[in-house]
Amino acid sequence: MNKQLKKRYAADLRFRIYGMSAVAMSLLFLLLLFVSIIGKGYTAFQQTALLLDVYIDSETIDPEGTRDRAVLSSADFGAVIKQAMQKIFPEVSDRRDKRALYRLVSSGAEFKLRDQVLAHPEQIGKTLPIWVPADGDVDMLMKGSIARDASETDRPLKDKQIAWIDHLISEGRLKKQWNTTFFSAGDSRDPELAGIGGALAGSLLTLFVTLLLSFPIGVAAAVYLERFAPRNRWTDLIEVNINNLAAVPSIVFGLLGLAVFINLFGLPRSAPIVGGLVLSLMTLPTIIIAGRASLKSVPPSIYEAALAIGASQMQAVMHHVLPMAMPGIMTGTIIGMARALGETAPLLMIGMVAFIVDIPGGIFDSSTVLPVQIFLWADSPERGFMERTAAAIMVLLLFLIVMNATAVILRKRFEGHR
Amino acid sequence: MKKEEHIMGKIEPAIPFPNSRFVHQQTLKRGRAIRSDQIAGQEIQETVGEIRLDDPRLSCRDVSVFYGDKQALRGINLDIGRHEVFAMIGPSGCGKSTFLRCFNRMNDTISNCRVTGTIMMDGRDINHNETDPVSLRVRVGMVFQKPNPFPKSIWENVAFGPRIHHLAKTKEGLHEIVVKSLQQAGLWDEVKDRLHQAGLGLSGGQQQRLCIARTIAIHPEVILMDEPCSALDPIATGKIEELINTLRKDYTICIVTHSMQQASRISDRTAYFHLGNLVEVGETKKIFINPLHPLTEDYITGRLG
Amino acid sequence: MKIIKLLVLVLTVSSFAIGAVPAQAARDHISIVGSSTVYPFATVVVERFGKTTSFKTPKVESTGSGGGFKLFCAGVGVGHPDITNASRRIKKSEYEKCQKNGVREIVEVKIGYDGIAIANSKKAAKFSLELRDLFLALAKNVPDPKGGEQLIENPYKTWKEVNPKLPNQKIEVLGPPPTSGTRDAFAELALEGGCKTFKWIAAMKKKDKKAYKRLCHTIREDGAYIEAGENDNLIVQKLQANSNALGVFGFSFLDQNLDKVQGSSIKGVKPRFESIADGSYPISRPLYFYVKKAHINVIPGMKEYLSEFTSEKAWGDEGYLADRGLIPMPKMERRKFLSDVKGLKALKM
Amino acid sequence: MTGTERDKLCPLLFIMQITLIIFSILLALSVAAYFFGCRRAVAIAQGNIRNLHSLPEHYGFYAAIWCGLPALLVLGLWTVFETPIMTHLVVSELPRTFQELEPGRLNLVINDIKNMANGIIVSEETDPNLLAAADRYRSLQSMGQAALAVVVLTLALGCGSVALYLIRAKQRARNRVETIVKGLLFVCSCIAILATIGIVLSVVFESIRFFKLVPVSDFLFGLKWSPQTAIRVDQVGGSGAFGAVPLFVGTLLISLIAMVVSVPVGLMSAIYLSEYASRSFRAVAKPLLEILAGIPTVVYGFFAAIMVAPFIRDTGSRFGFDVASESALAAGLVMGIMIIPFVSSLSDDVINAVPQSLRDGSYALGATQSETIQRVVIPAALPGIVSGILLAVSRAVGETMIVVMAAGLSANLTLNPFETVTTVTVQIVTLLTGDQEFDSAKTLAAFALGLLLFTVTLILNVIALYIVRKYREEYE
Repeated sequence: MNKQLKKRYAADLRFRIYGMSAVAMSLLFLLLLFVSIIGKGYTAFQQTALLLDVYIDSETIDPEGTRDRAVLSSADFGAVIKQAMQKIFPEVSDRRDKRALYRLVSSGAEFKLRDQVLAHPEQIGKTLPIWVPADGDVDMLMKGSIARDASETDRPLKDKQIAWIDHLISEGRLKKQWNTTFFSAGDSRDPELAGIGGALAGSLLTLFVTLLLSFPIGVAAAVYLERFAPRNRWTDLIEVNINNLAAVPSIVFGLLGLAVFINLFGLPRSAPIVGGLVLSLMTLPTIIIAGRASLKSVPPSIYEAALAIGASQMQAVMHHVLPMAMPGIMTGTIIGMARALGETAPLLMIGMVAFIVDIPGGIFDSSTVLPVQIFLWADSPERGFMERTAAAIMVLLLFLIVMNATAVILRKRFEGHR
Repeated sequence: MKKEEHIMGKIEPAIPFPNSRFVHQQTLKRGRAIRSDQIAGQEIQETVGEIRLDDPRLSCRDVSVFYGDKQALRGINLDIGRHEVFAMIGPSGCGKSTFLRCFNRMNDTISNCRVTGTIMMDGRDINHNETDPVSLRVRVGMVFQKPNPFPKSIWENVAFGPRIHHLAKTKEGLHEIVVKSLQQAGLWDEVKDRLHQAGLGLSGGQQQRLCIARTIAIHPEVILMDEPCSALDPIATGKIEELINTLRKDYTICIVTHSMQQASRISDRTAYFHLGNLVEVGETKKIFINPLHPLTEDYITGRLG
Repeated sequence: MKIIKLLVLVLTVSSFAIGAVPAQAARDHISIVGSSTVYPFATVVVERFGKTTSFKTPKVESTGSGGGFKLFCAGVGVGHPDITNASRRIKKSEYEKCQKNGVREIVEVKIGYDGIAIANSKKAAKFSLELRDLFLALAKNVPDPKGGEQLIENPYKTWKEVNPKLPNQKIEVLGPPPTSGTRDAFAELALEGGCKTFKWIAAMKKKDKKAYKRLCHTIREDGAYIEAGENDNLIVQKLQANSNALGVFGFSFLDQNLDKVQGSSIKGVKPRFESIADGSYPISRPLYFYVKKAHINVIPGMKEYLSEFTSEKAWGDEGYLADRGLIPMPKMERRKFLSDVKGLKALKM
Repeated sequence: MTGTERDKLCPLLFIMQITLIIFSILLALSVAAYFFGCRRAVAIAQGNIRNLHSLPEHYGFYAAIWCGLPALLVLGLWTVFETPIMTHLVVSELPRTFQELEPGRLNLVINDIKNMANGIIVSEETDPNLLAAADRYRSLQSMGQAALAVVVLTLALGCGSVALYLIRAKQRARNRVETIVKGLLFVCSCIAILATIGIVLSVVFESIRFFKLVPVSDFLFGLKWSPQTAIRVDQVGGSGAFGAVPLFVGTLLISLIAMVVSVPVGLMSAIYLSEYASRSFRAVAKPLLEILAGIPTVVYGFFAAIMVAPFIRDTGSRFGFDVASESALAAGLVMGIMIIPFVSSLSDDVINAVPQSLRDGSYALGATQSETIQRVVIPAALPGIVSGILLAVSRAVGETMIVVMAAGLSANLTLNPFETVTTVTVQIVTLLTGDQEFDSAKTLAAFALGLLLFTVTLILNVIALYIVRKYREEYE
């Protein structure tokens, strides 16, 4: 008997260990995911900048001295930058070498200089020390993503270029800075100029449309179904529909968006309005289901008490039941919004995968969203995009965690009140 | 999340009861295991009636139960004899169910519940850390207020206990136990044709008898019944009472009941609990005809409760 | 008071919403579709164009040359793209389709050359291929290896079976799908080139051109040739992970990823900037884009975009496109296309 | 932007603002109607609200609705039909040469006119006709706006004052307001049905067109998937085989791997968290697990493609397996991780729903905790768990981004997890993002696949919901 009992207890312990290791495993996966993404992405928050003493030659950029903005904005600032580079390395004379040298500066440098000059035209004719972005490969070398000891053919930077970089470092002209471009700029073909600003704006516009549509409609539908709907076939149909809609694969919603909103209604491709419409249809079931659960959990006594003092059904619901259910509904809405924020697949269907540089200003402008930008960058070959992808993921996750944490806190407080 | 507290309860084989050793030693140190009159500074009435028995099956000394900071039972002393039907009565919340659950350590499953004092079964402390709750529960079975058959077939319900305790070597042996238990529980004739149908398909009374059959299938020595008839109609109640009558020759039965009539019909001895105190114990007839304590009298005559 | 607050909220929210709606949906930016090979060049120009002018930055979708022409030729109007990039010249059938749909005047702009590289992971052995090897390894039907003039379904499983000089390695080639111009050019230059080396097949060309084309251009479908999507970047990444596979993609992608993959030499010529520019590398093709003339004065910025693309600082010998791996045309050719663009000379076929 | 350009832009901004102003005035009028309604109701009641049928605020709402709703309707209709009407008017005044243009060209001309009206002059030499048209367009627009303002505001004022005037003490204002609100609520709840209808219609029509080109039987039972019909006449494409079986098998293989990972881990996690873990551990671990569910699938895709797939490949080759770089294993594994919280939270719910009395009954029979869980709790919760798993399967089948990024495109008919397979969702994405035209079998196939996907997940959901409902009935 005793032996048997021991065996049973051993089995009990084993089972418990299985459970524990299952939880541990899930948490380990989570940790692994976070560690690997943060490990890959944290470097993107810094960016290598190059200090150039630029002589803003009025001969080159404004030969007629008109100081006209139109002339200035189309002037060849690239040449000015090249002159500045040449000044640091006067010994480089071969054409090929020169090109290799100029490659160390990002193509964005001339635009930065241009903007600076446009803002302060009085600087023309002076020498201006200015930090410009270095090329993506230089950035990668500075961050150690390009191995110096690899053979010359195996790395994008040649030995000569590395020697120049070392010279620049020794002069204190190369330095890693906080990467503001990453947050402010739109997409770019150059990793050092690419940012998530455009995608972020696109995401916010899309979410705005989603929220504007799905929250009021979702709450109204939940209230109707939970409190006013007669028990009949039509109501049953609506209920079954909502439950099914909640589990329909997101990509099918994308097909809906393509066929209905773009081809039938003629809304523009790649626009946040279409994305928002599609996502709000996706979020609606979540909000309705959460809303109904939350309305159901309001004690019936409150509703009855309101009716008993002469309130109409509508008044009882609107004045007493709905306010009490609001935290629960908000929780559901936030979770739905978080899902919408992370959604990619349906947006691929409606043309939100395109190269879009401008930051969208309205819901009809072409734009991408954060997850789609991640998808696009994940497929880009330049090494700089790898870390930027991971960094964009970090930003996205930060948003999601904040949203989910808000939902959890709201739920906790809600539960605490009852 | 009130359920959580139940689930969260642990059976810890290594340290079956964290407080029991401490309490045990304390009781020993004090040298008298019979009664402490003052616990937590509250005035305690003395229990009226005959507490002690010769050769008791269960013997409780100074048993107190706490739920968190709340004390549910205050220093109960009581003996329960062999082959007797022992009834516990009292108003709601007086602690009788809690007391009952002490005998098979079901209180272990409630996380903030704490039991002090000693309960000896056949001379061994059931709260001692060498006593294993699992093997204790084999000896002390329990039937609950609401019938709770498992969502399995009738046969599986009865076979559950014998199977986990390896009481039968073969399937035939197991079947024999099932049949015998069902017969003993007086259910056999009603269910013999549908042994493999769901236990939940039976009527309430049948379900409760199924639970009793399930309990006696593992041959306990004591059966605890926690208001077994409260969810049943009078006919089903009558059947259960009949069953208790036939079981008394093999088992010690402790029954908690709200019905004084039931207690008077089936029990040998009765205990009256009031607000966590054991007020009076005695032979059932005596208690019901001639209660000694005024509280008992009030309750029995219906002035209280 | 609650109601007032609510109304104020509704008011602000809806005014925000309405404010974001333009009064009418006129298109004010250029829409570009087309080849994934030209995509990296077009996006660079687009980005520059957006930064240096006051026009909105054009939108570029990478759809493959074939898909691009299909969208482009669907009609004129703001709903259709203005420009399509192509990694091959427009075909007669496509041109006719354009005509039929009212896209009558098309301006053809050749922007430079691109080699088609056949590359594999640096970790693997370097390949040195003949066009015939490529044909035998990748065509759907090949001449019977036992000799004779009949065709059989491609029996080759390893490169060694194709040519004893090649490594004993499973034939596994990642390449673009049929909508892509890279695939078209690859079939035309590499497979047909190899195909022609069989004299009797070359003779077939005169007799039955259709059968000849079907034979020489059809790629096997038994899993040896894996369609890896339109995205050439993806192929590079996949090659890096799978050292057994070869990949077919534009030279610019090879150029960008020399640390990861190596190009196989074809007919003994390595895929290099110089060898493609001088024409000694056999599989190289011109890149184009096509412009709808009808859109030029309608969609803002079209002319400026064209002049940006055709400026020396973009497509010149030292232009920024060359930095990205585009092989510039000779100066004379550039001048010719520049004048075509200036005069908006419509294509005639 | 030069000064003149800005001046030209002004009308546009002005027009936008007008709509906004009208809207704001409308709202303000409604608010005013509300207050007047309240006040008038109180006045009619001579200060004693008890004389009224409804509360004063109901009369207020009633007036506000009458004031706002019809006018809003007109405003809405106008915004929808404004552009087509304006365009038609402008076009009808254009010279004949323009009107005779084919639709596409005309469309371009209109775009030009609109751009000009917006102040964007594209060509150097503009057709005076077009300039005139642009002016006309602009003037029409401002006229339209002015007319709109007058109509809308008159309507609002008129309806509002009539409603106010008609306020009577015995008027059943509350009932009317509530009927309208209830109607609105009902309309909102029907949107779910509209969405479903939209989905079905949007895939069914295209699928029917597809099945005209490719027989249903070929699609459902064909063993070869190679959707490369030539997109031009003279292009030599592949054979264009549309047998979806390899896709089903690939989808099932990946889903199976995902379930093999997620069901045991998710279920055991749920059991541990609900039966064993302490309250504080549960409070920490559960939200952490839910984070796994909240991570966007594109992130999992990145994780799978960049980290897991190479890792599996390297490990495989170390043990002498030939693992494809896009093995089904990598995608399935990561998908499994994604689904863990899904399984665990659904199981957690059903395990918690098992009545405590069953556990007590089992403990009272001397069962250990694991025996109680394995033999009583899990069997009792099984229907719920099964339906949860079904929902998880439907999720795995419909999951897109992970497979798009980590699984391959080659439709191999294989059950070997180390090989590359492709799934239904991957094909939908590749078919539709490559070439967006709407008539080739290739793009239509995507819709047929979408229909299939919708049907399969629908069936899974219906079964799951049915099981849940039956199971609930059993306990209630």
